[in-house]
Parts: sequence; C-alpha cells; structure tokens
Amino acid sequence: MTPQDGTRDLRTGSGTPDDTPHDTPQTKVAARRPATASSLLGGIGQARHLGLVVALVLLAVVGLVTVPDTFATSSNFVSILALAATIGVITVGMTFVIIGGGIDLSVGAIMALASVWATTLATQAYGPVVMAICAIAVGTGAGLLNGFLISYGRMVPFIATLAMLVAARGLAQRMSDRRTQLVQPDNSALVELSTTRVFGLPLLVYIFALVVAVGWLVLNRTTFGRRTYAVGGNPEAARLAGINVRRHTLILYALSGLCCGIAAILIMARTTTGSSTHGDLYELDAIAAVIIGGTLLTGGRGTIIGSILGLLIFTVITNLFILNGLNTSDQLIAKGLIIVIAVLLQRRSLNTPT
Amino acid sequence: MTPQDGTRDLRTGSGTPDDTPHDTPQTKVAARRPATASSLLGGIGQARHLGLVVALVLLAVVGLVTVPDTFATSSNFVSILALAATIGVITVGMTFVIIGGGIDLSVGAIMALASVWATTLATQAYGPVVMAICAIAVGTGAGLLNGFLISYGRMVPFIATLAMLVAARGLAQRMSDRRTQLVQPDNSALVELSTTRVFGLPLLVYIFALVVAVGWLVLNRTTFGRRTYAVGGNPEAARLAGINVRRHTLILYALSGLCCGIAAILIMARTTTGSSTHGDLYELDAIAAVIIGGTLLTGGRGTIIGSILGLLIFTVITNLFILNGLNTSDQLIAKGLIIVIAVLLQRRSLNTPT
Amino acid sequence: TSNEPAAAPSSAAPQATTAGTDNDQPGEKVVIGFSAPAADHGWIAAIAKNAEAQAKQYSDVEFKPVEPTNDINQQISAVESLIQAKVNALVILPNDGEQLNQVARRATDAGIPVINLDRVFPDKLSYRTWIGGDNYGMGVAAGHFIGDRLKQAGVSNPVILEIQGIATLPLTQDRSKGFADALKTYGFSVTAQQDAKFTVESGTQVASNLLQAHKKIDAIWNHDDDQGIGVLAAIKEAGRDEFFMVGGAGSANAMRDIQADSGVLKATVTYSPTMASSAIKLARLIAQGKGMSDLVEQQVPQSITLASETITKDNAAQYLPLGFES
Amino acid sequence: MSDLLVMRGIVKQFPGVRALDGVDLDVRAGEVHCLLGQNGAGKSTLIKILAGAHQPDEGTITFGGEEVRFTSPIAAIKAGIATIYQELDLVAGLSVAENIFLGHERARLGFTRRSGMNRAAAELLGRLGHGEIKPTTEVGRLSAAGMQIVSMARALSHDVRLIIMDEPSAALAHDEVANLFRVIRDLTQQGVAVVYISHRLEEIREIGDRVTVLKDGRTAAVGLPARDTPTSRVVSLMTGRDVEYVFPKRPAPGAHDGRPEVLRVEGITVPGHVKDVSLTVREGEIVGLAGLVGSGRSEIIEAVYGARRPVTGRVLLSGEPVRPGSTTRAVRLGMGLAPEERKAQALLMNESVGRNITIAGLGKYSRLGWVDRRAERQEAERLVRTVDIRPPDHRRPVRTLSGGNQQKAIFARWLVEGRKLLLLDEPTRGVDVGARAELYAVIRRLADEGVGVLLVSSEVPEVLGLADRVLVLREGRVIHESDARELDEPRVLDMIMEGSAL
Ligand SMILES: Nc1ncnc2c1ncn2[C@@H]1O[C@H](COP(=O)(O)OP(=O)(O)OP(=O)(O)O)[C@@H](O)[C@H]1O
Ligand SMILES: Nc1ncnc2c1ncn2[C@@H]1O[C@H](COP(=O)(O)OP(=O)(O)OP(=O)(O)O)[C@@H](O)[C@H]1O
Ligand SMILES: O[C@@H]1[C@H](O)[C@H](O)CO[C@H]1O
Ligand SMILES: [Mg+2]
Ligand SMILES: [Mg+2]
Repeated sequence: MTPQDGTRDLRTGSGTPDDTPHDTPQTKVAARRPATASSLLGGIGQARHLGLVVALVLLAVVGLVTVPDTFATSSNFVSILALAATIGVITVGMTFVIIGGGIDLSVGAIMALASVWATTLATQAYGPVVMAICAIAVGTGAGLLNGFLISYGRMVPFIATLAMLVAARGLAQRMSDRRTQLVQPDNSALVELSTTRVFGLPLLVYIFALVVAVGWLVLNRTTFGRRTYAVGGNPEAARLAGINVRRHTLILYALSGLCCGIAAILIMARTTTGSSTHGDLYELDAIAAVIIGGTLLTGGRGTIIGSILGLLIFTVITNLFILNGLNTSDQLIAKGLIIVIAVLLQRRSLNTPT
Repeated sequence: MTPQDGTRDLRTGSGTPDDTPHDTPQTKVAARRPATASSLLGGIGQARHLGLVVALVLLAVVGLVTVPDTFATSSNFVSILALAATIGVITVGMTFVIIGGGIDLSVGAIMALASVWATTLATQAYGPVVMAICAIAVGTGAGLLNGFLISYGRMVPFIATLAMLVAARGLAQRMSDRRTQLVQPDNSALVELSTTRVFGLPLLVYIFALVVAVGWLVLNRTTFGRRTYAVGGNPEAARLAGINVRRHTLILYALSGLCCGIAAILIMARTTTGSSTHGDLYELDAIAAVIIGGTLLTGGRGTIIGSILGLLIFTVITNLFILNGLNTSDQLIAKGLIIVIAVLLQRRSLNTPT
Repeated sequence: TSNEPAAAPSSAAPQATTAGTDNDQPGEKVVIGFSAPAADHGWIAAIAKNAEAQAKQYSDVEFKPVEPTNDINQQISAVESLIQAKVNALVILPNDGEQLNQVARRATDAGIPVINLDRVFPDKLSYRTWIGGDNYGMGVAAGHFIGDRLKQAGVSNPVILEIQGIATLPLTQDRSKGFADALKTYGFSVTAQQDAKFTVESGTQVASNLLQAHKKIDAIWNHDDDQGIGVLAAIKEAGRDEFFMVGGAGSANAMRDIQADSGVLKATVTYSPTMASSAIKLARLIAQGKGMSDLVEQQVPQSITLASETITKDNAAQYLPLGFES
Repeated sequence: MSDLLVMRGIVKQFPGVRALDGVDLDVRAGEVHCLLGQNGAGKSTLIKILAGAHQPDEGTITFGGEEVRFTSPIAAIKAGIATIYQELDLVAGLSVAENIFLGHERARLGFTRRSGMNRAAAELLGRLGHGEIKPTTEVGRLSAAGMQIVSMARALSHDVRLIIMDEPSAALAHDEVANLFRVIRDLTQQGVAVVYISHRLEEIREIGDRVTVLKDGRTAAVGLPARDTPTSRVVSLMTGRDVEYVFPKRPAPGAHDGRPEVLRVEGITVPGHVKDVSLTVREGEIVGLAGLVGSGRSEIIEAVYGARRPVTGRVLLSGEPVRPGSTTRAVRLGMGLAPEERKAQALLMNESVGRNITIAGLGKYSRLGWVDRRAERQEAERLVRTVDIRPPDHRRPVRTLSGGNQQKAIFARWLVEGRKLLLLDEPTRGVDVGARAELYAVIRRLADEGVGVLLVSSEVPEVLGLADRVLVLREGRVIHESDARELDEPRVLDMIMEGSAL
C-alpha cells in the first residue's frame, strides 16, 4: 500500500501544507458541527458558505455607497444575472467534473464550437429548435470525447481537455472561416431568450436557474451525485464498492459538455452570433468560481451553491467597477485583492464556531 | 483502475491497470520490480522519458520529410532553443512548485510585471545590471507573496496565484500606463543577451541551460530538492519527519518567482521591451509542459528533464507548423491531436516493461 | 491607389485591378513572407485572407505565411524562420511594433525589405515601407461625426461613451486621443471609457454593464465593428435607443446596418483591411525593384497612410463592397 | 529502575471528542511497555502527543528527569524519542535511504551525501535482518511489510532513548514479527525503552514487560506485569466486560455438502501470483484461505471480485459468469468485498460514516436514481448499531474514527441484504479483541443466513477458528484443502512455510 493514502485523503486543499491532517482539529470544525447534518445529507449547508455570503454583502454595501442610484436598481440586478448566466451554466458542469476528481479546460472552446456549429447557414436553415439541439449535441459530443480520452484512453484530464481546447477552437475557426456568424432574422426566436422577459427577467435567466436547480438536485439527491463524490474522493474505493468509475467519469465530462452546449445557446441569444472567439478564458473563470466556492481541486468535496456564489462575486466585482467608471488596470488589481479577502473571510467563517 | 489515477499519488504510470495499489501488499518485502535506479536518483531516467523522446524523434522525422532544407539546419535549432528559453526557465520553477504539491498560475503575469518594473525610466537610469536585479527582485518578491498567502495564509494555491495573476497584470498595466516600454539604447547590453552569440548560440540559450542545470542539481542532489518530493508527496510525513513544511512551501513559490524574474530578463532581451502583455497564457503552457513531462499534478513525483522535453515537444510542433506554413485553424486541430498522441505514446512506453 | 472602391470587385477580399498597368505583368520570381497576429477576429482574418488572395493573383509570387500567433515570443521566432528561409520580402503586422522592432531590424540588416503593415515599428531603419490606417484620424472622424450631430441637436453636456478595443495596444490609445481631441473642438468630452477585447462577447459584457451605469446616453463610439455586434446585442437586450452609435473599422455588417438605418448605429469610420492586399503588392514591387506606376517616383514610397473615411447612410452603398465580413 | 518517561494527567480534546481524559503513563529505560486498549481508546493520540505531533490540552510530560514540552515532531526527535506511526508515513517518490534520513539528511552545503546515506541505510536494514532491501529502491515499489521495515529503520536512524511503535506488526507476517521482536530485544538490551501497541494480545506476552491499559481515554490500569497478568483480566480491563476470545459455534462438518454452490472458481491463473486455482464456496459456508503474505490470496479475491483479470479460468457466481474487470457486475451479482487496505481501497475520507456505509448499496435506497434519504439514514443508523461503531453516530466524518471503527464501517457497507458472497481480506487487521469477537459473530450470522464467505487472514488461528473449510496456499497454488477442524496451527504453519525459505 501506499504510504500517502491516509494523509492524501485528508487534505482539503491541494498542497496547502496546513491542510495536512494535524490541522484537522481546527479546519474540520465546520464539518463536525450541526451543519454536518445538512452537509452530509447534501443540504445547502449555510455555515460553509458564510464567508462567500459575507463577501457578497460587503460588495453590495460598496455598491450602495459608491453608486447608490445605479447599483441597487432592478435592471442592474437583471443585468448581473444575465451576465452570470452563460458562465454560470458552465460552472455547474465544472462543479461536477471537479468534485468527480477531474478538471475541464475545454469548456470555453466547446461552447465556441457549439455556437459556431449551430449558426452555420446549413444549421440555421432548420430553424431555432434545431440550432439549439445542434449546440447541445455538439457540446455533449465534445464532452463525451473528453470523457472517453480520460476514462478509456487514461489521459490526465488536464492534458486531454487542453488538447480539446486547442482542437475545438481550431475547428470552430475552420467552420466559421474565422468570421462572426450572425443569427439570421428568421431564427430570431433564439435571440428572444435574451430579449423576452417574464416577470421582469429575461428567459435566459430562467434557463440558468433551471440548470442550477437540476444540477443541485442531481448532485445532492441522486445516486449519480452521490457516486460523483465517491469517484472524486477515492476512485479506488469507489471502484471496489461496485461503481463503474470509468463510465461515471465519462458521463461527468459529457455533462460538462452538455452544459457548454446550453451555454452556447445563451451566448448566441445574448450576442446574436456564433463565433470561435466566444468563451475565451472561461475555463479559468469557471474553475476559479468553483474553487472559491469551496470545492476541492482534488475532488470528493464541494457544492453547486458555493460555485454559484463564487461566480456571483466575480460578476458583481466587474459590475461595480464599470458602474464606478474604473479602468481595467485598477479593476485587475482590486480583483486580485478581493479574491484574497473573500477566501480569507471564507476560511475564517469555517474556523469560527457558528 | 480509475481514470484519474494519473493524477493521484503513488502511481508510477498514469493509471496502468496493473499498477493498482492492491497488488502491492501481496508481493515480497523487497522491491516488486527491478526499480530503475536512474528514476529514483532523479537522473535522466531514460525509460520514463522514452515516450517523450519518441514523440520528439517522430516530430523530427516529420520535419526532415516535409521541410528537409529548413528544419535540420543549425540556425533552426538555435531558433527553437531561443523560443523555448523564456518559458523554459519558467517551466523549471513550475516543476518545483508542482512536485511540491502546488500550482502557480501567476508566472506569466509576474514575468510581465518584472519586465515592466525593470524597464521604467527610473530603473533604466541605473543601467542594465540594476535592471536585471530589479526583474529578479520583483519576481522573487511576488513569488514570496504567493508563498506567504499559501503557507501562512493557508490559501489554496490555485486561488492565491490566480489572484496574483490578476493583480500583477493590473499593476503592470498601471506602471506602464499600458504602453510598451522600450529598453533604452544605453542599456542595450541587456539586449545583447539575445543578439550576441557564443559558439553559435545566443547568450540567452546559455542562461536557459544554466537554469535547467541548477534546477536539476537542486532537485536531485540537495536536501531541499529531495524534501520537495516529501512535501508534495506526503506533507504529513514530511512534517512528522521534522521538515518545516510551511517554510519549504514558501521557498518553492519564491523560487518560481525567481524563475519568472530571470524569464523577464530573457523576454526583455528578445523583445527589447517590457510590457504588461508579456507572458500571456504562459501558465497554461508551462503547466502543460510539466504534466506532459510526467510530473503528477498532485505532487510528489516528477522530473525537470521530463518538463523540458515536454516543452520542447510543444516548441518543435510550433516550429514545424511555421516551417510548413499550415493555416491556423488546421494547426490548432493538429496540435490537439498531437498532444493526445504524445501522451498515449508516453503511456505506452511506461506500460512496456523495460 | 488600387483601393478605389469603384475598382474593387465585390466581396471582402478586394482584388487589384488586373488589367492595365505594366506592373502586374509577371516579372522576376519572388518569395514573400507574411506574419500577422492570430486570426481570431474578423478584421485580422480579412487581413490574412486579403494578403493570400492578393498573392494568388501573381504567378511570380510565392506566398509564405507563418503561423499567426498572439504571443510575441512566437512571432519573433516566426519572423526569424522567414529570415532564415531568405525570402525576398517580408510583410509583417506585428502584435506590437515596439516588441517586434528588433527582429524586423535584423531582417532589414540581412537585406530583406520589410513591409510594415498596420501597427508601426518605432525605428525607421526596421522597415522599408509602412502602410496602415490612420488611427488618430479614425478617432477624429468619429469625434467629428458625434460632435456635429450633437451640436445640431442642441445637446449640452452630452453623455458620450467610448468602448475601446484592446487597451494595451498603442493604436487604441491613438484612436482615443483623436476622439478626445475632436470632441474638444465642440466643448465635449468622454463621460466613460471601457475596453473590450475586440471580441463580440466582451463587447456584450462591457456594454451591458455600461448601460447600467448610465441611464441616459447621448452617443457611443465603439472602436471596432467586430466587437460592435456584441455591443449592439447588449443594447437591444436592454431595449435602449435614446442614443446613437458610431462604429470603427468598417465591416460589411455594420455598413448594412447603417444603410438600413433601423437601429442606433448611424455611422462607422473606416480602417480597411484592404491594406493587406496593398502591402503584398508593395512587397512584390519592392522585391522586384519597381516603383508604383501611378506615381512618378522610381521607387515605392516610404510610408502610406490610408485615410479614415466616415460611412453613413448616404454613402454606405458605395463602400459596402469594401466592407469585410465580421 | 527509574522512570525514563512519566506522563501525567494528559488531556486531549478534539472537537466533539475528548480523546484523552487524564491519562498517565510511566515507562522505564530498557523495558518494553505495552499500551493496550480498544479501538478508539486513545492509544495513537497519546503517543502522538509524546511524539510532538499533537499538543496536549492539559497534563505534564517528564522525560529523562526533566519536564518537557514537545511543540513539534522535531523537538521530540531531538530529545531522543522516535516514532513508528500507525499509518505509514513514508514518501513514495523517494528512495529507501532518503526516507530513512528524511528530515536529518546527511549533507554537505545542502548537497546530500548519497553514498554515505546509502551505506548507513544498508547497515540499518541489515541490522533489521533485511539486507535484501536496496537503499536505492523507490519506496513506492515496496510492499506494505517492506515499508514497515523502512519505518523501523528510520526510527533506528536517530539516536534514541525511546521508540514508540504503533501497531508495527499489523502489516507483518509471522516470520517478520519474530524478526521484529529480535530487534526489539536488541534495543532494550542497550537500554532503549519501547512503547509497543498491538491488538494481538499473544504478542504482549511474548515481548512485553509491563502493560498500561487505556479505556475510553482514561487509564484503566498502569504498569501491570505483562507475563503474569492473565489475558482475560487484560481483556476485561480493556472492554469493561468479560469477552472470550472465542469463535462462534459452527455447523457440523459436512453440513454444507448438499447446498448449492454460491461461488465456483475454475482454474484461474494470474501471472506471477496465482496458478491454476479452483475452489468453491457453498451457501452458508465460510471458506478460509491460509498462506503467507505474497502467496496469492488477495489476488484470488480480486479475481473473484472482477477487480483483476485472470489470464485463464473463470469465475461463476450462482452459476453466472463474473465479468473480468467489472466490479460493478460483481456487486450486482451479489458480492461484497472488504479489501485489505481500508484507507486506500475502501474509505471515502471526506464523507460521513453513513455515506461510507451506504455507497455500495445506493440502489437499495433509491428509485430511478433518486435517493430516498430517509431510508438511507435509517439503514445507516441500523448498520452502525449492528456492527457497534463507536461513537454510534452515522453523521460523523469517517476520518475521525479510530482504525478499528473504520474497519467496522466498511464491514457494515456489505451488510445490506441480498449479498450472496462476501470476500473478506484481513477483516480484523487493527481491530481490537472486543470488536473482533463481534465481527466473528456477525460473519457467522451472515453465513447462517445463507451467505457464502471467502476469508483471507494472516492470523492462522482466525482462519482455523472461523472457517468451515480451509485452503492452504503456497506460491499461488492450493496445496491443501480440508475441513478446518482437521487442522491445527502448527500443521498449517508447517505447510505454508515449507520451502518458503528458498
Ligand atoms: N484528528 C482527530 N480529530 C478528531 N477526532 C480524533 C482525531 N484523531 C483521533 N480522534 C478520536 O480520538 C479517539 C482516539 O483515537 P485513537 O486513534 O487515539 O485511538 P486508538 O486507541 O489508536 O485506536 P485504534 O486501536 O483503532 O488505532 C477516537 O474517538 C478518535 O475518533
Ligand atoms: N454510475 C454508475 N456506476 C456504477 N454502477 C452504477 C451506476 N449507475 C448505476 N449503477 C449500478 O446500478 C445499480 C442500480 O443503480 P441505480 O440506483 O442508479 O438504479 P436502479 O437501482 O436500477 O433504479 P431503481 O432503484 O429505480 O430500480 C447499482 O447497484 C449500481 O451498481
Ligand atoms: O488595427 C486593427 C483594427 O483596427 C481592428 O479593429 C483590430 O485589430 C487591429 O490590429
Ligand atoms: Mg491507533
Ligand atoms: Mg434502485
């Protein structure tokens, strides 16, 4: 047997020297509190997200103080949600993949490819429904290929999905001939996902909410979700408990691809285009949101709610900066600082008995 | 075995079915297999790098067949090495960090910041030596900050260095007022690192070679290097053995920052400028090279030689594309495929008993 | 020049006049190397295509493009490889003129004439000829269009927004400066400025936040028509129409919108990728030692700046054939 | 003899658990002091405090006459206390020599002196009777027993006055244990004191001088003479009741003869491990596999379970072929496995005890993939009680359980209904006497309910006492098969050792 196994499993962070077991007594506090009941039964585990909520509240306060007229308007909230929607859908898939012990660098590229494929004139001839189906099929297909390379080709996820990133962007460029493909007027029903509002919210926000809700249910209430934690936490144990780890892993990447396909629909609706440039660097943003949300990069632990909170923090930061008319350089510096503060707050909330 | 094993501890290969941990205990007390002495002494371990070498050879054959006149010229090799030098230096630091169980996303941004800081008019007034020292100091300082956040602030490395990435780019933009800063004619000695040749090779290639050699020695022949494997492979064991895991981790990130500082000198020499845009996405390239080179993303295992071979594969691919004048989209698609093939080859060479 | 709209056939890759001048008769065989940033953007894609299409026109030109890249380090290597291949002329659109200056200088020193396209090298010894658009002039044109229109409408203290392309490019800063200078002549200034990344998606994101920040807007200048598609989508999504917008570069799509006059986009200021076709022509002439037949000079001039023209509803039909597809 | 070490009133509080509640320990120079207690009694916690790996909340430690406070492992090492931890604490990617000298490498100007270290390592290994382990071998390539030897060599590499050994024999085979005892005697003769922890009570009698018993974080007895205290007394001190180290009653020989075969293995071969092994398990029958470490027992179990592909032969469960390579199918067909390495192969460390128990039987508490969480919880609660996990809280993170209780949780995983065959690989490793007896009872009860059991254990008495039928293995072959009652320990040992010296 391996000498590390014991300690390996106990680590909460990847490589943080202090997440080593000897810290267990302090860092694991949250896990052992009453919150445990919900966390272990897959609940929303409030305590564990306290730091994120506090960070969001602080940002809101900053917004209220600096730009009271524009920040706290309903149209601004709608705008924040609409901005978060596309990458939010991707973040849901990413959460599954990371909890399952993997990583997916190809999300942005897959979304781009799906948007391009769905907006070729050939596809567009069949109308918006087929376009949507096309985007989803392309996304899921690419995800399956990722999963296949990783599960059955035994490639390291980082490398397999990096290869997919590169290849999917290339294919998207080739298909689109490097042009931005407009959604044709006949298919404007697709664009209406972004322009039509129901109870004040654009349809795409409902799609986002639906994906989050379904993702949460699958992760917390189904055998598939339960097995995802096992597969990510200890794949060998999962295998010996009778879980088909390979097939499961395959499905996880397909799921992430599916989310990319849905995201492609949203981005087509928002920008009225398909383009090989869509989703640039989404992978970093989505991974960052997932990790800030408390999911372990090593797998086996994490929540969808945390990821979405993490994403909202990023979206609100950008929104606040633009509302305040700050330039990009300052935005970047402040963003770096805020990430650090959010994480330290989060740690504190985990350490402090609730 | 599980698909992700490549990334999990003990593994020598990535997820080879016959390496499953459960067959360990039954075997004799002594070595299960004739251990490759070289691999454990961290040497150039031929066997473990066979796949990489084969991939490189195949690429060379492609070069010889498709562009015989231009590929196998000495000037082309020089060009490949010069291209690899900057990111190569960063890859050395990254190898340390990843073996030590961490990750550093901020390398490109730190390099950019160091190049900007070293090329401000204020710094340039002191001449090329001070510029070089400045670049190194800025790089090391930023690395120390990373290390501090991770070791003592207990932040997950992914997030801490992501924050640094964002903030360092912002700071670099602010310092340079988003302009490209030229190395002044007075300081052209710095530029000569790229233009002056000794035995046909530009000086910066020697710097690259020196960094690789020193990195190799430190990793394989010093207590610091050997402890890096312990800190990454089993931090609890390292702690119980009396190693100051926090301080060690701090130093690892400082080392990576130092490499970014050196890389900044090389990029200034090559481009004659300091700029906030330097090193964009270097983090992905460097991490990819390290992982293709056989270092586990979970730490505890890996070699510098492997990383450099991984990097060379990427560089030669690019070079071949340039020489063959392929169109971009096809290049990207081909690159994706080649990554997959290289990795599969590498797996095969690990599976074959040597 | 050969860029007269009338002379150009349809489509985004306007070809040179094929008949007429002696210069187009096959001459000495020349190899032209070409290096540009990665084609992840309609304008840049048009540049690459125009260059290639132009080269195909000539039986005496061998076109040698290298992998487009957005990484300086790689572009340097790419150009180095062209120098090694001893091409007869080099057409370079650098990611950053200053950063590629040294390698261009090396090419020149090696006796290879460099035709600098668009983003300029700081050192005149690094290139034989520069051809590019007038970035400052673009800003000026946009500023005048907006200034005029607002003056005529009698608006005082207007809210004018500016959406830049990549903020770190010198050309962006030139454009902004021209814009600000022109507005100043009307006593106006830019209310808020944000940069997008020349992509549709970042255009949408930046615009939708800006629209939240400013409840009433009078005019927007968006530097780039490619990202403009995203900006327009965000405007439509927000259901806003109290202002008008001016684009940049001159994509066919933008021109069609302007012509239709159905939305907020009222004009765009050109920065035409046809300059790539011209650059190839110039490279061939220089390599063959010829001059430009419309000029008296024996040699190709040292620099050629295209004028930035303002396209409005009135002249859109005339310019449309020159527009590039996003 | 004066006391080398005196610990007084040690208290250690973990969130929610008072692991130690005023423990005393006295150790004399040159003695082997055994520390006994049930799983979770606090033994490992106590010695981690002594080793500087944990800080006590209260209490004093006097070592060599001075009051000390070890704030880090290095402080304890410097004072002359070396520790062999229960969980192996080696670095797989480093060589044997590098592991032995980790943290106190021999170096000049930061450069390691590899030849010097290799030579010193070879010497230490030789002293431990394992000169065949090469100092340059990568530790990841060693067997568990090999790693245990390396841990021991590491402890010896320090200049020590006290060595702590936390269940050092758990991963060792018979002859290895004898070897270990030789080393311990060597050490004590030089005046070194040894604190020895083990659940194998017969070892205590053989090697121990005095015994301290912990129960529920308190000292139940201090300094009993190891040889003169009856085992029954020790056991009752540990458990608080009288537990007999007895095996449950088994049915008469031949009772299973007419019953259907649950498992049929036909001539499987796993290169390098198993050669042409055939066996059967009938309903309600417990079949034991005896053999040395390395004789191929786990490989047989894995092949049966579909976790490993044999090159020849086949495996049938109730007549249905098991698909090689698919554990999923094995589970579906009704098999369960308690693997040898619980941390690496069975536990989900991030999860609660309950979820560790229910993971393999999720289909039972779910419909169309939807988990019925109430049913799941009730089942978890029931099973926690059935195997008597302490503390009996299914929501507690499994990582906070003691080793033995973790093993019970894995056991519970397979106590869902519908299992036809249980594969138990070293099911009582690291499990205390009290719990053992309970596990034996559970195993027999399951068999009585019709489940077939294939049992692997390195403890020959366990195989002989629990199984109905025993197969003796040597070097991957079945060399003997008979009813368990026809065999006794010396005979089995004879069979499995014969020729093994070669
Ligand atoms: N890091 C920890 N966090 C919380 N509780 C812990 C931790 N370590 C041990 N415990 C608890 O302390 C108690 C004592 O555990 P310990 O490991 O010392 O028992 P042990 O006597 O060594 O048992 P075993 O014989 O099974 O090894 C147990 O209840 C255990 O659950
Ligand atoms: N992803 C998976 N990995 C491994 N095994 C799986 C997986 N999905 C299903 N199974 C197997 O299928 C069996 C039943 O699984 P699950 O609960 O998902 O569906 P089900 O039991 O068939 O549905 P229902 O309870 O509604 O009849 C399990 O025993 C499990 O071995
Ligand atoms: O100068 C060009 C164009 O103006 C375009 O808008 C973007 O790319 C730049 O290089
Ligand atoms: Mg213990
Ligand atoms: Mg079911």
